[in-house]
Amino acid sequence: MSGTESHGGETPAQALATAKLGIWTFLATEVLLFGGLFTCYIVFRLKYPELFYTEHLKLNRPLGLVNTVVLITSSLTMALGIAAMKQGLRRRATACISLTILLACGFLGVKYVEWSEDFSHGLYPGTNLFFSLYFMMTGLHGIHVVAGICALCWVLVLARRGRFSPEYSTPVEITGLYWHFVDLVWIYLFPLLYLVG
Amino acid sequence: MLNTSSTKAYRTYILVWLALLVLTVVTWLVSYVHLGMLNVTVAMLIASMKALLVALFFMHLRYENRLLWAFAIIPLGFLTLIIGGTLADVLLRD
Amino acid sequence: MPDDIAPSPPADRGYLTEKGFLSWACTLDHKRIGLLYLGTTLLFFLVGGVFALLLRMKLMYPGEELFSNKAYNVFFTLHGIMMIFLFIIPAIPSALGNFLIPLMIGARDVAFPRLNIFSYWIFLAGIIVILASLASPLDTGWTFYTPYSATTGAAVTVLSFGIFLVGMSSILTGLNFIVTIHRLRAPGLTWFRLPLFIWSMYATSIIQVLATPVVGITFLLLAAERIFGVGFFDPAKGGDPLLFQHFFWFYSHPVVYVMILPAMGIVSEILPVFARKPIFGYKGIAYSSLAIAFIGFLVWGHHMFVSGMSDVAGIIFSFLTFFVAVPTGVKVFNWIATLYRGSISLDAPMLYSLTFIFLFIIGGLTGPFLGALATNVHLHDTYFVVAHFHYTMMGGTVIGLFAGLHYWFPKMFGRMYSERRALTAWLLIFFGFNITFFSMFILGVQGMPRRWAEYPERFQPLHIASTAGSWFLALGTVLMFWNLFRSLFRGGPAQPDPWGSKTLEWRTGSPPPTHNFAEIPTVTEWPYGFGKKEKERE
Amino acid sequence: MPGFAATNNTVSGVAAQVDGVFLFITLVGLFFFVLTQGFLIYFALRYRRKKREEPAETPYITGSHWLETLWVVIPSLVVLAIFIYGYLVYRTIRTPPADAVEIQVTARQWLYQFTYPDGRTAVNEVRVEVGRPVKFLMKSADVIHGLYLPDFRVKMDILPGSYTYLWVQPEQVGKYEIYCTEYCGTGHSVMRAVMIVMNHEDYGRWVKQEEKPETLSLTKKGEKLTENSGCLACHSLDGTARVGPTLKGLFGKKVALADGKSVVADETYIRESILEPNAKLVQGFPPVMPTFQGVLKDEDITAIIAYIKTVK
Ligand code: HEA
Ligand code: HEA
Ligand code: HEC
Ligand code: CUA
Ligand SMILES: [Cu+2]
Repeated sequence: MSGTESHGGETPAQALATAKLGIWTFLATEVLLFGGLFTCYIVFRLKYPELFYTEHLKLNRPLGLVNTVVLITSSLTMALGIAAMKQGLRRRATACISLTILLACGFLGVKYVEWSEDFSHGLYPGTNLFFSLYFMMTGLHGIHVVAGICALCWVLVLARRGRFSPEYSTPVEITGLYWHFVDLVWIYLFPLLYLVG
Repeated sequence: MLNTSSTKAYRTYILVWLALLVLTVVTWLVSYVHLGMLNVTVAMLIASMKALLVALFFMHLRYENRLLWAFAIIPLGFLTLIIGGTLADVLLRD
Repeated sequence: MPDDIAPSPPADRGYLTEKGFLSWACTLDHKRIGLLYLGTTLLFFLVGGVFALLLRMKLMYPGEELFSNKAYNVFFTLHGIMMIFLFIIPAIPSALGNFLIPLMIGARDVAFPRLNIFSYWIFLAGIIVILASLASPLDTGWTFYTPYSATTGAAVTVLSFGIFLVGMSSILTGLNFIVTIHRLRAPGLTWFRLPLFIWSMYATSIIQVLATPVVGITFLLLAAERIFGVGFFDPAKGGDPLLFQHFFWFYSHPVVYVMILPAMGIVSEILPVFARKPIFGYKGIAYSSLAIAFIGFLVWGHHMFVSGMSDVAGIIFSFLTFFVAVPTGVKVFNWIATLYRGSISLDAPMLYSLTFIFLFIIGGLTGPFLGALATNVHLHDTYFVVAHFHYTMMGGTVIGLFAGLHYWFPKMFGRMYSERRALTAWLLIFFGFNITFFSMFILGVQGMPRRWAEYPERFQPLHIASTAGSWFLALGTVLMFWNLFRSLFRGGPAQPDPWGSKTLEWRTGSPPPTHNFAEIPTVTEWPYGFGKKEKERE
Repeated sequence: MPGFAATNNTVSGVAAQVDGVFLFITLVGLFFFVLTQGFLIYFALRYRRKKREEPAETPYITGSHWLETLWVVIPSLVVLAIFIYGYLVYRTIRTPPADAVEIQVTARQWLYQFTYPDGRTAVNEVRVEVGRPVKFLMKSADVIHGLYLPDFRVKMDILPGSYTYLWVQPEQVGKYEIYCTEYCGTGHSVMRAVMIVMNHEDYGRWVKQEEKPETLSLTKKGEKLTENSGCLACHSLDGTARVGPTLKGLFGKKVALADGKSVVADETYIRESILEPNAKLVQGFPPVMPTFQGVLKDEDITAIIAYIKTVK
């Protein structure tokens, strides 16, 4: 994640390629980290289809939808931010990144509402396998969102200090790739948990 | 990589975003139609289309070299390995 | 002592010049980070070794002598955890890998130096958390099978977070190496001019990056099981205890190749140098590393043949298991062919390398006994397995590590060690090792189960033999470390290239300067160009 | 096992077959062992150079395609053969004959309870008839255990929540050990049982005797039950503390409990200790004793108590 330091007398373009290789390798590890949970999901869903069906109806679908839209939009603002940074439009870029952070916080806010609702209905991790999976999956994803927010804030600070230019915006791009990945995971979690159970 | 004609880049991003929104709504609507096992298939197909859009455009995979493609695809292969191996046991246990 | 060389320190201390705590704790220099890992992991080898000696002491008696069964269970758990997670997984990759990869590929450092020291800190943090779990000692075995690990009173939850951290460190190190090898090779250093150690480290890193996250999530789920009762592994809640085993072995089988591949890399470096011959079948050895890494991902179920897994899965896993033997065989045969018509000097690094091949073949050839379904049913969870994995891990990896330590010691510290003492230590280790662990094969075939604190009296004679062997082994190990340790301060100066090697790390000072090379070398040929072509010889 | 084992393989057909596979792999292994180690040691000595001697001139050999192909192809075929042989025997191991007697096994920390088809139960001891195939249908009441019959070369894990099975067809009268081979906690290594293989007449006599009311004296019966129910895995009769406190001199003694109180060990207390072990915990011992509710009948416990009274 923070592997943005490069060296060895490379050109900025080479350094960017190195950093990109680093982040994609990191994302590969993330795929397998979530992979464990997806495997659990598939195993138990095949074993207990009815349980998954009845339990998934207890989730708040509209909020899930809202959150999906929020996260997709944050991916858009991130992509726009990077494009702006590459053009040297610093104001626009920082605005986009701030917006991304805002949307990410919004996502967490909605999650907070959802989880409190679940708790108040007596639904906890451990209530049954579906809800265990639900909490573990959204929880792990949530941790990634928090990590993403931290990385974005760091990038924002650097951007404000004028550290980036059209030639050098490696940290922004790296954080962007991570952020899109977080979005990608949600793209699967949303239908799996909310829609088809 | 994205070059100087970046108004075009902005346009691409926004189009992708719109497509993602549309797909989200579609998958949402389809989930109310009862198709049995097909529901999962459709939902996963749509999710994978969305994922592809994000990876190709937002994550620039479209503009990257073969090495990066390999780095993106190989982990998915290993993901199928762990799922497949586990299912070979779980589904066939007597 | 005639062998002792007068204590005259090397003139140029290279990267070791700077002194002080911070110059180590916050260093970005891959060589220093490598040494930090080396010190830490060797410490845990010794601590784990002391636990091993305690295990062996207790096993001299069939009853509940010396200490309680509960204590025995704690000791073998700690022995396993320390040896696996704190010693052998990080030992060669993180320690020697860090030190050598940039030097061998002609780079000034790894791709992400900050990430590198950061992953060492995470490793330390993980160690501290793991040690904290000793407050309520673990008695689960290093495999942590549920439901026992989910219900025991020991501090499994704390430990889970510790393992998670150690795993993260391993992931980040692997990531760093992959990117380094892809991006920072010196000009002219094409893939097929790479030293074979680099190939093996590349394959190792792939495993670390793709398998370790799974053990991360497994231990998180185990912790969640204990904290929230999520029930994935708990049959009372509809979960499946075998799911834990699948996840655990999806990591822990490939990880045995994280242990052995780097050791194989070391041996592939040493053999040509000391036989003065080009390595035989370079491409075969290079590709077989990748093949082992890949096939290694397909066979995890061979640890679960009698676990209640489906028969079909058992058959598939057994079938695939055998095909690891093929690329491994390619390596073994190629090494032996390298010796043919060589001019072999049996210095310590070479002696340990040959010992590696000797012992690893025994360990490896006992793999098919375990991989074949019928015999596995009999041998599973007996001392046959214990013997198998000590032959591969201690006889293989650790001996390979010793070979590497003797080979690169002059490069690391700019000093030589006493050759004579190294050979005495080798003698003790070799015989001690075989007495200790060969007895275990026989015990296993006779049905002695592992993880048993007490046992039927008929097994006692072989256990006594094994225990006696372990003392020679310990003596040899201590002597070997003592030899290297005292040479840190009293060894004579080493030349930049004392063995006449051709890889890039020998083309700079011993010890190397902070940025490795005064000028980045340009590579024009592979590093194993020993010997003369037929037509040149005329 | 071939050569150096303390056990023989005529106890069952499966054991002989497993040993066949073992022998086959041993021969293959030995071949490759001698081949590789032989060349390794031969080359190392033959081409050795003396210390500090200048290296002799060596040929520049970098590989040989046909040799390398050879040692890819031959091992591949060999391992395929090992796999197939191992698989064929495994199929026998996993396929119980249809007429096998089904004996239920419940494993718990740290004992096995066997239930015969007619409902009789026994702890840590199972009796079978020679020549009759037996299928153990196993489940665990707590963590994972194993059931291993080394003489018969078979083992299987015992899982909580689902059944696993194992079958044997003993061909020789005798006493055979059963070991727990999946680590299950403190008492793992004392979790052992015996399988007693009897000939037809003895078996019939034993079944009859079990059905008839006990002719032994109460304390004798108690002694037998204490031995057979697994008590001695955790309790000694000679005063040493093992997993649990000793039974020597227990009766009438004042026992210090974990909650600071104390109690006199009378009939009520001992009965309670057996049926609800965690109701009153003895100081200094972990709460690991399993309940014998449903395992031991009321009169069994009476007999055990009578026996404990005599252990002084
Ligand atoms: C460095 C570590 C290491 C290595 C390299 C290996 C290598 C192999 N291992 Fe081992 N293994 C362990 C460490 C290792 N193992 C550990 C730690 C455990 C126990 C874990 C626990 O339960 O605590 C274990 C357990 C284990 C089991 C499970 C046993 C059980 O619990 O029931 C099995 C079963 O298949 C197995 C098989 C193999 C095989 C087939 C290989 C192969 O890779 C070996 C290949 C090598 C050769 C075969 C020799 C050289 C080849 C030739 C000379 C060519 C000719 C050969 C033939 C034609 C056969 N191992
Ligand atoms: C890298 C891995 C590794 C290594 C090197 C070793 C090394 C040794 N191991 Fe172990 N072992 C395991 C990994 C390893 N082990 C694992 C994973 C298990 C399974 C655990 C489980 O079941 O969960 C196991 C289990 C295991 C058992 C089985 C326990 C059981 O099932 O009941 C035994 C029994 O003899 C044993 C013995 C030994 C011995 C004698 C050594 C010797 O080779 C050790 C040699 C080293 C020394 C003797 C150190 C010398 C140091 C000193 C004497 C101190 C000096 C001190 C200072 C200078 C400060 N090990
Ligand atoms: C798994 C081990 C285990 C087994 C098997 C076991 N016990 Fe115990 N037992 C214990 C432990 C530990 C204690 C002490 C803690 C407690 O009171 O529960 C104990 C306590 C007792 C006590 C109270 C002793 C005292 O000093 O006050 C009696 C009586 C007893 N057991 C009888 C039996 C009998 C009879 C059997 C067999 C039918 C048996 N136990 C089997 C572990 C075991
Ligand atoms: Cu029961 Cu081990
Ligand atoms: Cu394995």
